[in-house]
Amino acid sequence: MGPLIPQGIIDPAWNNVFALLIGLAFGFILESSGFSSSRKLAGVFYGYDFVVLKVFMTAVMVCMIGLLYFDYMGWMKLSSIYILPTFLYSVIIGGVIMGFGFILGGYCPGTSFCGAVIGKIDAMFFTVGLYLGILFFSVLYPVFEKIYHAANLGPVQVHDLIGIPAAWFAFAFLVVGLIAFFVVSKIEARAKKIEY
Amino acid sequence: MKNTAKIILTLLFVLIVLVFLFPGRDQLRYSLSAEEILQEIMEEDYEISPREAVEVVDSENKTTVFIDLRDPVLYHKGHLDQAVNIPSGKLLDRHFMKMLRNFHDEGLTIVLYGQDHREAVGPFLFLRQTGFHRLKVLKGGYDYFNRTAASGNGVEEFPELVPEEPRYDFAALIEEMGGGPGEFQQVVAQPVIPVRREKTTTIQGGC
Amino acid sequence: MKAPNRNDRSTRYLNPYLGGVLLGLLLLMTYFITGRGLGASGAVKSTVVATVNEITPEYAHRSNYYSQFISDDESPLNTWLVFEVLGVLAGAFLSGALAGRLKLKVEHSPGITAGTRLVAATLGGFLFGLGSQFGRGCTSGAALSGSASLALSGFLAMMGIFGTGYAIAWIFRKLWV
Amino acid sequence: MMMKDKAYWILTAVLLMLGGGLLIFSPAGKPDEVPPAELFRAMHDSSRFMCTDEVTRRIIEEDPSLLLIDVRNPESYRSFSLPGAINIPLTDLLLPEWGDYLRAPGMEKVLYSNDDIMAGQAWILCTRLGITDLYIMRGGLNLWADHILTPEAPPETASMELTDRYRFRLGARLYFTGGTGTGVSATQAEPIPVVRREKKTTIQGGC
Repeated sequence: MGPLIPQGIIDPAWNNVFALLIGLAFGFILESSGFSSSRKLAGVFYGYDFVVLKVFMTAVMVCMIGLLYFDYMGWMKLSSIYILPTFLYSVIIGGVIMGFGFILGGYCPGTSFCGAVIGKIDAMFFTVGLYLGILFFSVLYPVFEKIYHAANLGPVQVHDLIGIPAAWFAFAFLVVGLIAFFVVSKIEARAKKIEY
Repeated sequence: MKNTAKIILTLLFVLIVLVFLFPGRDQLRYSLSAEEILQEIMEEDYEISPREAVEVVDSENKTTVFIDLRDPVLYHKGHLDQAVNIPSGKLLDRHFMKMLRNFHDEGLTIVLYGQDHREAVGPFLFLRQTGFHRLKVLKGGYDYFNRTAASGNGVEEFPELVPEEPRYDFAALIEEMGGGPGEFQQVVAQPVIPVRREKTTTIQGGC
Repeated sequence: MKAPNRNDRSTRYLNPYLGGVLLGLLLLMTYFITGRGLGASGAVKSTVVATVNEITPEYAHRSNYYSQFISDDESPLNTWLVFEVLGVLAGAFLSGALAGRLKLKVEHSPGITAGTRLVAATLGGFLFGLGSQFGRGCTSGAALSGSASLALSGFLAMMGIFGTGYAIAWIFRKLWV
Repeated sequence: MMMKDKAYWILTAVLLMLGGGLLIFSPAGKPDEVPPAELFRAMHDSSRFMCTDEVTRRIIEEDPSLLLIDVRNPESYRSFSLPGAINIPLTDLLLPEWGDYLRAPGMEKVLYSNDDIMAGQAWILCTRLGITDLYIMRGGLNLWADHILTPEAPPETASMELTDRYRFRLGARLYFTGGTGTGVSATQAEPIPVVRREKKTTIQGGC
């Protein structure tokens, strides 16, 4: 039956209304989890605050399991949702550049909006940088075009690639994630307390 | 805040437990992939002919159990010796399933039959896919068996009862009636190279 | 939760696991309603496209890149993600206001000046913007939504971002600790 | 401190339980497969059959939403098949290149063979793989030839329904044989009453 809007169960005219509402909840959750503070975010790389890892991984696990249950119950087939296509080189390059951006800037786009709106000036600068970065990419697009489209694997999913059922993968992911939480909490407890 | 967290997580937990308990989905699972089962029905001999069935019924050592998939009324009118009646619609009923499992675990070969061959096709494929591997079908069903058994040792064959045998030479029949075989424009289907369908174009990219 | 000052509401945050569960459920709901995940950088992209289209329409129509996102009857800003980000701004403001975190400031480690922090933030934003275009999504669009939908690219993006982050964290430690 | 972090332990318990549930529930097969219990229900639903008259009517009307699929071997297909049918031999059924035919949206796919055994097998495999709008031509080509090529005249006292059906079949035979059929006098060969919509139900009732 789902997803509701593409299947025409909800009129597409509601699309933007839902966008607004979902965004509202998204922003609220991010901000109240502490994602509006770059020092809190960067803590994940220096061992003093793993909130990013915890929130992020928990969200991935919950949603992944939810999607698999939806699929199992037949409410929404996994094949009916948008699966980000994999362009191998492009995504790896992008990931590495974003890693640099994260360490330098201390934000990612979504969190920088949260920071900017509650008055973090560094987050506002980050957003400006974001704009410039995308502008840079778009102007130089002819140069990047080739690599951007190289090694297209299509909308491939991990379990297809490894060849195990999605549920097993999800379960393994779950176990690894939960163990990671335990470990990082230990590290966190031992790390030097940083005031911010 | 911490209390709220606890309360919400607990509620979630309860909800999940409830979801967990209620659907009550059965434990049935496919033990063979569709490709495997197809390969099997194409290559392996899973049918036993009425002649063989007669021999099996007459033989002493019991390694085979016949399952009559027909309606109990028909079953009582006549069935193979020692056949067990499990109407095909009730195959999934717990006690029938258990009975079949027991037969299977005892090492018996299960032979399914219906009135005609068709009635056993679905149950056969279904059981075969869900874990029964010593499973056969009585070719042509009860009708074919009955006719063969009644004919004793005669050499009579009943082509109209053999499944999937064409009863007509269709082309010849058409021709005889005035239409040439050329009338039939056959579309030779070109296997299309599967285009990986762009997953619903209306849903556009994330970021 | 380690609030340095128990009376200061502004550093009290949601339990990270609760936040994660809520975020996961929100993402699931987003998938269920719209068929795709959350995002953020796409909205900035739309803004870029809109401004370029405003300033030099011919260039925008000629460019392979911009022309993908321009249609004649609609503003490039009329996309799902732009509305979503407007929601994000409102939601974050609401949360910040409720927790008393609305305050204009430059957050930086005591080891660096505010100026350094702002330069680093801009540079970081620039790189993130560039990277998000290569990765076809940012942390929320590619890594979060992608991983949750089991997309290979999601996991690659996640590993790329965090892997690189850890690999170079030591070099840039002055910025943070 | 960690031990006291209740939220973590609750989360762990809930997620592991949910994840474990997935492991139990999820079939070994591919995610798009229809679960066994649903397949069982579907294969006892008689709406999976389409009767020969209905198929014939739609061939004559050149219904664009009808896709006939002959699952017999290529030789049989070449010698005779229904007009417009494509040939997907049962052996090749699951090859990916046929996916686009079997999953063609908005098309009603009708499988047939000489009987309905092979078509029935194909139907079960396809249904398991989540293919919908799929039918079996009841009785296969044998029954089709019985009904359409050699229709049996109803007795004088037969109801209107039967007479109408007989006339339809005679008309259809004319369509397929394309000429002066044997034993059909010109007066008997009425114009094909296919366009009359209300007939549809009565014809369906006959199979």
